[in-house]
Amino acid sequence: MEQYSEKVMDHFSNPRNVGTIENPDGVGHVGNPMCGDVMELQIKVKDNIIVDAKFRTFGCGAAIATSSMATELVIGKSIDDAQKITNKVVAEALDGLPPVKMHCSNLAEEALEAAIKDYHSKQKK
Amino acid sequence: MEQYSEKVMDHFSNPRNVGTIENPDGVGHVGNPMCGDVMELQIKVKDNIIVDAKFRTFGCGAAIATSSMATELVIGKSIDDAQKITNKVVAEALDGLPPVKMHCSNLAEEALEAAIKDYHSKQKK
Amino acid sequence: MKTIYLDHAATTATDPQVIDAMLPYFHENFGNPSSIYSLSRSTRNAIENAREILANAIGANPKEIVFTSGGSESDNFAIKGIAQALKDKGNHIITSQIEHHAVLYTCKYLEKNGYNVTYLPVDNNGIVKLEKLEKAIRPDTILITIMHANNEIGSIQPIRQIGEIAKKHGTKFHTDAVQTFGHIPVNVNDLNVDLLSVSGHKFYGPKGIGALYIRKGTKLTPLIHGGDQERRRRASTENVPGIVGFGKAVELALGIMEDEAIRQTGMRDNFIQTLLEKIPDSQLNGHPVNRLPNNINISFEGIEGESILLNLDMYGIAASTGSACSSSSLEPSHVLLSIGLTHEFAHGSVRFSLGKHTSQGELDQVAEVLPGIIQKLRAMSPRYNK
Amino acid sequence: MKTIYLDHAATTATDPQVIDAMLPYFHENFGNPSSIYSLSRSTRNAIENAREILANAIGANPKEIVFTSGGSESDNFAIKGIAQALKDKGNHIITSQIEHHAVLYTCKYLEKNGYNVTYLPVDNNGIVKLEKLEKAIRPDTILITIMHANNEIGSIQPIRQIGEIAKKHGTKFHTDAVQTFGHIPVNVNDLNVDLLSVSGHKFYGPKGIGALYIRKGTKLTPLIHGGDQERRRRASTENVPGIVGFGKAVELALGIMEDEAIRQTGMRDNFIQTLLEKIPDSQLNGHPVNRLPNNINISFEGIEGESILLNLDMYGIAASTGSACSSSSLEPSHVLLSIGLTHEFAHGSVRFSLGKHTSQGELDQVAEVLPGIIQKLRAMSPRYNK
Ligand SMILES: Cc1ncc(COP(=O)(O)O)c(C=O)c1O
Ligand SMILES: Cc1ncc(COP(=O)(O)O)c(C=O)c1O
Repeated sequence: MEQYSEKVMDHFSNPRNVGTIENPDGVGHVGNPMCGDVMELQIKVKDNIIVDAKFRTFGCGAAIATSSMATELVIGKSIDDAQKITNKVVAEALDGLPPVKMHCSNLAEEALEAAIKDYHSKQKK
Repeated sequence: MEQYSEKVMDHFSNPRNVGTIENPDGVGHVGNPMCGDVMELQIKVKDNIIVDAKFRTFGCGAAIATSSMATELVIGKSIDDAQKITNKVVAEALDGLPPVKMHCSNLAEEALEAAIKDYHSKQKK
Repeated sequence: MKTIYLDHAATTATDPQVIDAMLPYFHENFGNPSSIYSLSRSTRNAIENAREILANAIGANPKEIVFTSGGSESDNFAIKGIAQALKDKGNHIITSQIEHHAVLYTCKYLEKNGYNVTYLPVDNNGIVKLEKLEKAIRPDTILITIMHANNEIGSIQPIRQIGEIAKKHGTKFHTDAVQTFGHIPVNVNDLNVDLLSVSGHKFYGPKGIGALYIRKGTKLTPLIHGGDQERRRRASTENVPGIVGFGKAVELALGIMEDEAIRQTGMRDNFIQTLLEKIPDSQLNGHPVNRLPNNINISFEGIEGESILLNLDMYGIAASTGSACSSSSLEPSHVLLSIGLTHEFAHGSVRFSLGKHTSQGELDQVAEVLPGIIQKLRAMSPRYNK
Repeated sequence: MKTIYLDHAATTATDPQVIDAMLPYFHENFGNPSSIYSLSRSTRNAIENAREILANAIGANPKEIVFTSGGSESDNFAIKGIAQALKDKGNHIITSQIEHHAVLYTCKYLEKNGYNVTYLPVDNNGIVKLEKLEKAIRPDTILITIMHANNEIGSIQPIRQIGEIAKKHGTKFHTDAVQTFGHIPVNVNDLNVDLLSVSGHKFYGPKGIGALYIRKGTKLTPLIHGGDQERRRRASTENVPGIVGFGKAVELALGIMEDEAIRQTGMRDNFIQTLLEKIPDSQLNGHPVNRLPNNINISFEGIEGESILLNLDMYGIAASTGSACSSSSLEPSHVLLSIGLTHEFAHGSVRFSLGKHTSQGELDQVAEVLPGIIQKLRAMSPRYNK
């Protein structure tokens, strides 16, 4: 396999924002243990701004690193801006991923999407 | 290819009885340039004893060595005894031949046979 | 930081004595073994000497040995070679679900080309069931290929008995002995095999060299056609240094095999016990007793193997998750699924494989750091909530 | 007695600089390149570095290079791989009568398995005729495989033009460049080839390592199935030292190629002229100008090649009759018969192939002793009566 970048290794070995949030405003739970990747993303939103985000991930180095990076990217962003964060954005923020691991960055995008969707649906109630 | 024995190399590099005999009593000419092996054996016979033998050979190391050895083996032998010299006898006298070269010893046996046959046919005249 | 290398099943460092044996055959004795001049005598003799060493080691005749470029080529050669040579006799092949990819994907390839393949299931310990095997044999079965020991979980198959069954039914029998040869006894007559694959770099020999044992009278179509080398069964200018190194490695391996098997088995069982005790929700994969002396394969609930490996690597510990060559694959190991593990558990497995330089101290260090790694990863896993 | 080695077309001694480059990859940097831990980074990088060196040398992309165990495997892989991958498109292959056995016997094997093969004749200089080639192409032609230069008589084929014809007809084109790469310029785009075989030991690299260039977009079925190595095109743990040595050898060969080609061509032509003048009833085989800089192939009427070689060997001179690997065969060279020699003349040929250490003084010594050897053998030949 190709090498992970230093940034990936940094986020893998010192993942940011691991854990859960009490009373989260949105939760995304995506992936599938069949494929070896499961990610749970919780967000706290205030005035349409994501003020906190926490994750838990079952997966490989790339899955954990993208999860960590995704939380860093969303914190402080408005919901609208957060929605613009694609898998490519996350991978680039990590200085790229080995080709066979690119699919892992989908996990973060999907989890984010799911968390925002959950947030919107909760707002409507 | 397997190695030639020392005896083969000795007979190859210092072949005995190379050449032709003036007025030979029997001549055997066998082989085929297609296969890369041609041998000519001439014998001189006195009182049913082969008193001289000379050869010329177009062929590989094994062909030349077996030719040389065959002449050594027949000189001094009676025609009857000479006829008992098979390809196996020649090969053994050379301490064996590599398997892929065993066919070369046939050449000597065939040439000897042909020379004796020629001798007999000349006697009948 | 000194590496603690626990991935000997993936590859081993070439022994310095092996390198020394090879060195004269690169530059001084470089003659093409097929050539006729005296310069080539030493290379020719060196090859035949190595062939004899291997033949003696496995109870074969030197003429029954063909050198190849490694275990994968040997496996491909054996299976495709029989398939092609016996295609008029039948087109059915029996193998197991837990073979190395060199066997499995060769069988899949043959399936696409008109052959039928039965992939025998294995029990929870990774052992082929003999009754199932015998039932699978058909009149058109031309080959049974079952590995001697599995590279991931270390389970050792009842090869001798499988060979007896094969013999009874007149079917050719191949075994992939890449993981066993040099580590536990391998004798082609005791094992009743017609074909047997080995690979040099698994027992401190060089990479890129292997061999296939082909029992006398076994018709086999070459995989590599061309020149007359290897009695016309494998063309190509011989890798003389590789072959010489292979021979030396066999010699060295046999010299220490018995002692090492005992030593490693002791360390192995001790290490397994320690880990299972220290780390909750973990389990041993593979047969508890009939397993390679150097193989430890453990699954940890709720976390994924690669992330364990990366963490171990930060401590200078080299291990693997299943077969090294599939580490770029996303699928969990087919071997672990075949012994009944869930996908999740299969994803969370780590293999430690010991070697002749592995010390108890190294294993103690691993046992020291591993629980913390598992705990850290479980803390960030949504699949582990205990 | 110092050997005068004039059989560089059979094999070359591994350059000491190549050995030095390889050495760290046996024991220190031994990690399996497929593994994930840091230990394997250096081996992985070393392989990719070698791949890049070769790619740059032939004008390819590194992704288009697959390392193999030698020229024979590359040829088998290319030809069987295309035959298998394109079997739904057609089953006709075009080659020449003077290919190396690695190509020829692979084609014969395919003929037994439902493929049709056209073996193009060559002219008296050993050159394929382009019109005949173009006429032989059929709608079901899936592959043309013509060697770059012949290993016995050194004739260089018009590969660029053949490639143009292949392109025009949408047919894949493979060339065996085992004898040319490292000796004369080889660029896959200039040559218009889709596949190209090379072998390390022909240019002072190690034995047992080669490569196949596979143009992007060329579908090719693997010859060795198994692990994910070489982008899934060639399974087996990589022969890391071999690959590193290959890369180093490419580097060294390119550095001296131009100068050596000029130097050897000069010595070659001079040597040919001397021998033909000194020895009556002798003739040069192969193209007088479009030939490998290092190849001299001469037939001597009335005598047989092996007996010449054995005599030369007594003087410490190493040469060959045609291809080294067929020296255990009884048939005269198929190449020499194809260029119109009689069986007898074909049996009486000797090949001298020069190398980077060959000196004019060595050739002078050969020119000194050879006439006597020829004379001695002719004196005992019943086929030479002049
Ligand atoms: C033209 C040609 N092709 C293929 C080969 C085979 O190469 P190898 O012996 O490395 O397999 C050789 C040399 O033996 C050769 O000269
Ligand atoms: C059981 C088994 N078979 C075959 C192979 C392939 O051997 P190689 O990598 O030498 O081709 C391996 C190791 O990779 C193996 O463990």
